[in-house]
Amino acid sequence: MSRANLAAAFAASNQHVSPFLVLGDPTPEISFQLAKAAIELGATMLEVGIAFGDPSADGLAIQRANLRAMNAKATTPVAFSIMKRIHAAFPTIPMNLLVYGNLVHAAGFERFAREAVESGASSLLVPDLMFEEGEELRAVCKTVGLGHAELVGPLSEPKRIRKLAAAVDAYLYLVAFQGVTGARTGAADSIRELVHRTASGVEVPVCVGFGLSTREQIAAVFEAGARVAVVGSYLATAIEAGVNAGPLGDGAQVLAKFRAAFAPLVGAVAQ
Amino acid sequence: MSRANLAAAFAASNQHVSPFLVLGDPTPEISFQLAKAAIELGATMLEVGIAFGDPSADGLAIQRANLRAMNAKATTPVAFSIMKRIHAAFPTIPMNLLVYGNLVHAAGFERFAREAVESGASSLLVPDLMFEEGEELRAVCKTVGLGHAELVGPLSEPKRIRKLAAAVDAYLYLVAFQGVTGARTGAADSIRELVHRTASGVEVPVCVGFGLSTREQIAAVFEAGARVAVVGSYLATAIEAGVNAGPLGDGAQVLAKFRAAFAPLVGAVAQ
Amino acid sequence: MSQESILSPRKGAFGAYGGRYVSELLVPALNELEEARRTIVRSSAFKKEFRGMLRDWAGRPTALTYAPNFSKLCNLHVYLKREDLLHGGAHKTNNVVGQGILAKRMGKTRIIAETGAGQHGVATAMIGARMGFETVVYMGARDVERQAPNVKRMQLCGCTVVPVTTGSQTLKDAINEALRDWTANLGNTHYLLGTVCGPDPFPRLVRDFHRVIGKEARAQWAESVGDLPRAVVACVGGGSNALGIFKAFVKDAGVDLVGVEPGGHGLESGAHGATLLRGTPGLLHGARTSVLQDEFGQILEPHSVAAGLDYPGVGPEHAYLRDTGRARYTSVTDDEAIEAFEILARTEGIIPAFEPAHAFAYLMKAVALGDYEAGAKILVNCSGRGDKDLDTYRKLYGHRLAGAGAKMGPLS
Amino acid sequence: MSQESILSPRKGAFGAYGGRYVSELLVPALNELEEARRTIVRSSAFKKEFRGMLRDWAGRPTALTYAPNFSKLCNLHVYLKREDLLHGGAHKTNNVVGQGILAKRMGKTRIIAETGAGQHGVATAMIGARMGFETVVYMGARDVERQAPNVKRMQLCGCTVVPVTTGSQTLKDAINEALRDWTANLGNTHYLLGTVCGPDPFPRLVRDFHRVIGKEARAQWAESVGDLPRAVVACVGGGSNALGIFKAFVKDAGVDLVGVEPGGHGLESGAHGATLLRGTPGLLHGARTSVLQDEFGQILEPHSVAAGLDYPGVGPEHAYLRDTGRARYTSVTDDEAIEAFEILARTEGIIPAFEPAHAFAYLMKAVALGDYEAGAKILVNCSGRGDKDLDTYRKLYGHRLAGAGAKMGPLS
Ligand SMILES: Cc1ncc(COP(=O)(O)O)c(C=O)c1O
Ligand SMILES: Cc1ncc(COP(=O)(O)O)c(C=O)c1O
Repeated sequence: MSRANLAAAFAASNQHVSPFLVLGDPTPEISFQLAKAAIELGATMLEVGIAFGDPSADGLAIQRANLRAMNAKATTPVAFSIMKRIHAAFPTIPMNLLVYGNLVHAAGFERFAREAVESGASSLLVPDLMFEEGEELRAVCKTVGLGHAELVGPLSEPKRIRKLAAAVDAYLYLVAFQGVTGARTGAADSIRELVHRTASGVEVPVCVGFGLSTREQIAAVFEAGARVAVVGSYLATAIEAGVNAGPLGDGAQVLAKFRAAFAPLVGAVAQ
Repeated sequence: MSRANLAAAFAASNQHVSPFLVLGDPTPEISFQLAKAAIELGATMLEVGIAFGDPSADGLAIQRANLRAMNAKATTPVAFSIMKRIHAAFPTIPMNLLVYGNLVHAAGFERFAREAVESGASSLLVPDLMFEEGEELRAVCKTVGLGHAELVGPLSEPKRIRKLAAAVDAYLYLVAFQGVTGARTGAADSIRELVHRTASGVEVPVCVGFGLSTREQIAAVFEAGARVAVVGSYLATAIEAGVNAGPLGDGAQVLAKFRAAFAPLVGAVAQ
Repeated sequence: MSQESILSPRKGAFGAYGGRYVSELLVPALNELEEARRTIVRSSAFKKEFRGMLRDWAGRPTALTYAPNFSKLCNLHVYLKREDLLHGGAHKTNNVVGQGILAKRMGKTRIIAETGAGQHGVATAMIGARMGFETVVYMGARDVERQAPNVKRMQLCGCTVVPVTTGSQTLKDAINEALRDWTANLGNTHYLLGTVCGPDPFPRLVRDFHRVIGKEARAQWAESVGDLPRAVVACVGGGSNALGIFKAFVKDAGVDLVGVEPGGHGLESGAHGATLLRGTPGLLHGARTSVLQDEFGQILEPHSVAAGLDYPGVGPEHAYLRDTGRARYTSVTDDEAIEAFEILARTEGIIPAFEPAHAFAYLMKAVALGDYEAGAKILVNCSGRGDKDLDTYRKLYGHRLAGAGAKMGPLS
Repeated sequence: MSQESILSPRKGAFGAYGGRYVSELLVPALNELEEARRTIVRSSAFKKEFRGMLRDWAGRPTALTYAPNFSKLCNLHVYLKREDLLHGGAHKTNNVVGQGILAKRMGKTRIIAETGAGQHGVATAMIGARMGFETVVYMGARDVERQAPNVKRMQLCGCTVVPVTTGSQTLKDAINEALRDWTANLGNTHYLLGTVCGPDPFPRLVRDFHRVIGKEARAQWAESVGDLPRAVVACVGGGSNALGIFKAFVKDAGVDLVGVEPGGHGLESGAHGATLLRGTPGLLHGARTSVLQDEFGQILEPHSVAAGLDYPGVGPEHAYLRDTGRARYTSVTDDEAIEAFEILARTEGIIPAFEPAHAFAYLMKAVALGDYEAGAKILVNCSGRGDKDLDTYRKLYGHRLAGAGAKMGPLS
């Protein structure tokens, strides 16, 4: 089961730089190539999302990535097929799936979770399913052997963080800024503070995302105790630049922009 | 005093076709020429108006005549000067003056009435000064020796007609249609009926106007007992046609259209 | 010239003003109307129907609203009588309900009206629809342009809107046309005049239908404020909303009655509608009143940014109240009115019509003018809402909408 | 797929609907709001301020109007609850008064809102001005176009209107943006949600602020009509005006509660907003409710000529009332709604908003459908006035204004 990949990865290293990719952005084929490129550049984990038309917990860069994928007809089944291809090519790389609640709800929790596992997902995070309403989904994940993650934020109280940490078996996803996803510069100090406060109180691995875009930020979150640094909006913006640079073709432009953006960030991992 | 002209005219003939002319339409000079032309064609009486911007008792043809005169700067003093010129040229022709109340009111009743007399007016009719509010003006007319006329309409009751007739010393002006001035065709029978009913009940001469445009209508009102037939809108429309026919110049076009319209109507007078 | 005659009306006089200066042809109609006023309007059946329809259809009573933020700016305590909340969007509805019921009871099947801002036209069209009249509204062609939303509202109510293209193409010309129509059709037609102008009995008829404004305000004031207001303030076009709220306080000597006229581009510019401040006695639309006119008695073209105040005459009772000193009249310019319009919206969340914005503009400078002690309690008639004026505002002053449409998006 | 999970919310549930399906990041804000709802909203000080402001600023009570001519056309007796007379022009004002006072008492200095028709945006901008909040309204760029007058009204009240250019550029996208803003700014900001949707506690909070509609109507009905209405009818967009009037009659088994959804170009066309008739359970904007979505759970683009009904979700309590059978939902098409809009204007002199025009359109065919015996007495919520829709009407249906502007001048 792919869930084991996650445990293995955490056992292998304390520091993972994980790109966040919307499956099918800008096309299913190029989307696969982007995942491949990321791994070849040194990503030891992937966070992947299924495109949703109303991603209200994301910022505009990710919303546009979702839209590009939807325009490329990357429905849920198509997204799963991309995951299968990635998993076949890189069977040990953990894929953490991020999906809005209504896609899971429409498929049916159990069916969705099984398909996720079959597609190679290690874990599932539903950003708009807060803890109190997530019992059914957590039970299903357990049943089908899918890892389960929860979100916490800068305003989550310590008690609540501990409660959520106790419920997850994949990792705790810490949103680095109160706000929606979106690349930001600076503020490394306050992130460090926040990550430290969060990670030091819990046993489970802490993954940090939302707004990371520099090597310094990533180094800081690792230093403060995070074990995964997710880079999303920054890469979505790079992909967008590639898309806007000319005809899509085989995606060479997109891949080039993506590689240029991602490569320096992987270097943040202490060797 | 010019008022005597009116008595003399009524003594001389029972049937007068009187054009209604807005003084200064389309220019003071041409306006004088129009009066002259009318008299030369056989008019034995003139009804003249001083241009007013809000002639709400008149129809649109007369309103436009008022506007033309105002555009030609035919203010009250200019209007009086035109009257003086007509009076000098035709000292025996009665000029009956029709003026909206506010022009008389602004000048001051007495001053206005004196100037009217000095300009050769035989009588004064203020269409928007109903009988009950006309006491001051009637007194002033008497004082300065200006004839005084009142308006009655198709809906005026016999008792009221008699009352108003008793108060006038010039004539009773019968509006042939309930409505504002404006040339109409046909309906000779109903006019005849109305004129007969009105004229037979009073001693004073009855003048009929508002909407007369054909020789038959005029013959009918005479037959029914009217002593003056006023033709207004029909002639205003003829003047307008002349104005629209080309550059105004010395008014030849205007005069031609006017003559063509007026000449046949004068012929309605029984010889 | 300009040494106007000393004329004093016999019928329906307010001192030397009012009366019936109309053609003999309208006399039967005015007599019929006066008779109806004396019998029908005074009947308890009429009163009951009138009160019921004001409540159930038009939405009376309207609120009395304290304006805390605007008050602070004015250094006064300002209370708004909210005629802007009345069905149709202005006080005009009171009058059309009254005259509509009256016309029905007189057996008329057709109503006609003039309109300037379109508010009276809308009110007439609405009552025409509700009561099943054939309805025709005359409107100056220029007003048709600048009050387009109201034209659409009238048409939706099944009313024929006739653009009047003569004269200055504004309210006075629309009245001329309506008078012509009435003269020609008085058998089946009631002329539903929209303000306290015109020949007797209109000024009294219309005033009495608007008395409810002041009556309600007085009772509401007693209930929620206490003693009497220091002043009652209203804009004056024809003068109906002002008289409607003044009348309930005329006998209270301590209460100032203040009418605010449209100063347009300034009284000295000549481009204004300040009939009471700058007019002279004259005969207009059937009444002797204060009129903007030249030395010969030609009616002048007024100017106001508020179409409903853009009229060269005024209700004769106001001329009388001015001469007797019981009411005081002042003016504000277009610019002052527009600024007050903006400020009331921004501070109280109430967008007034341009017309009552004149009253608000006066209040903004009243203390500085020394008219009232700071903190005085003022009742002001908010005679209508500003929706009808939004197009005009955007065209003339749109650039002043600070930050309008400015993208202030989320962080991303 | 489409075998949706059986998910039952724990918090703020209406049967299997409602709940809080939001990101953890919003939890602190929702907890704070729920706490405020339980303490502040229930306090007598709050209630007093709320009642006072509804009366003095917003103009409550609104009238109950019998519509004799429209009734005849429907073969029913139809009574209108006149929320169109409320300050701002729609029922939306009740809710913003409540939430405005609440936000103030919670110490917030900034309010944000989404808007579709612009009515909620206007209401929010007005309360923002009155209460001194910094105010930002998110509005789909397409709605900014089709509801231009309301954009101007918001800006005049000092509010920043942010056009949302993502997605279908209508209401749902505006809500997404507002949620993003709130997430980022929840310390000083209150999200003033405009209908009975969204995560708990919004559906209950908004509903309770609109209860006054039904409470008043019930009392007015008892006073002027007598027994209970045969049915209470309202249009359903998010569902706030419907719940506001339904709630007072929910326990009266003999009273039908009927919600009218926007049928757009017809239910079969797919271009509609009939969420309760054609939706399936889903998670949208924080609640489990009936949603227009495809087999994968992607939200579909709805369609309605009425911007305020153009929403792919609906308040969860309506889904519950539907499932339990206590309320019944039906739909009318754009064309039927527009015809009713015209007919109400022409027969009663009341120009409704396009939204409640849907309720009127249903009544025009209700007897033929066999829903009521002829002559039954019906209460309908006239939730807003049509001024905001005049531009759209002229563009789409202007040619239908028979005789509009036709010159019918005086004789000459
Ligand atoms: C809102 C409003 N206030 C005032 C006026 C001016 O009329 P009056 O002076 O008769 O109240 C109008 C006229 O249209 C109006 O629409
Ligand atoms: C007048 C009017 N009615 C109804 C609605 C629909 O909303 P709800 O269903 O929440 O009442 C709106 C929304 O903007 C509206 O403006």
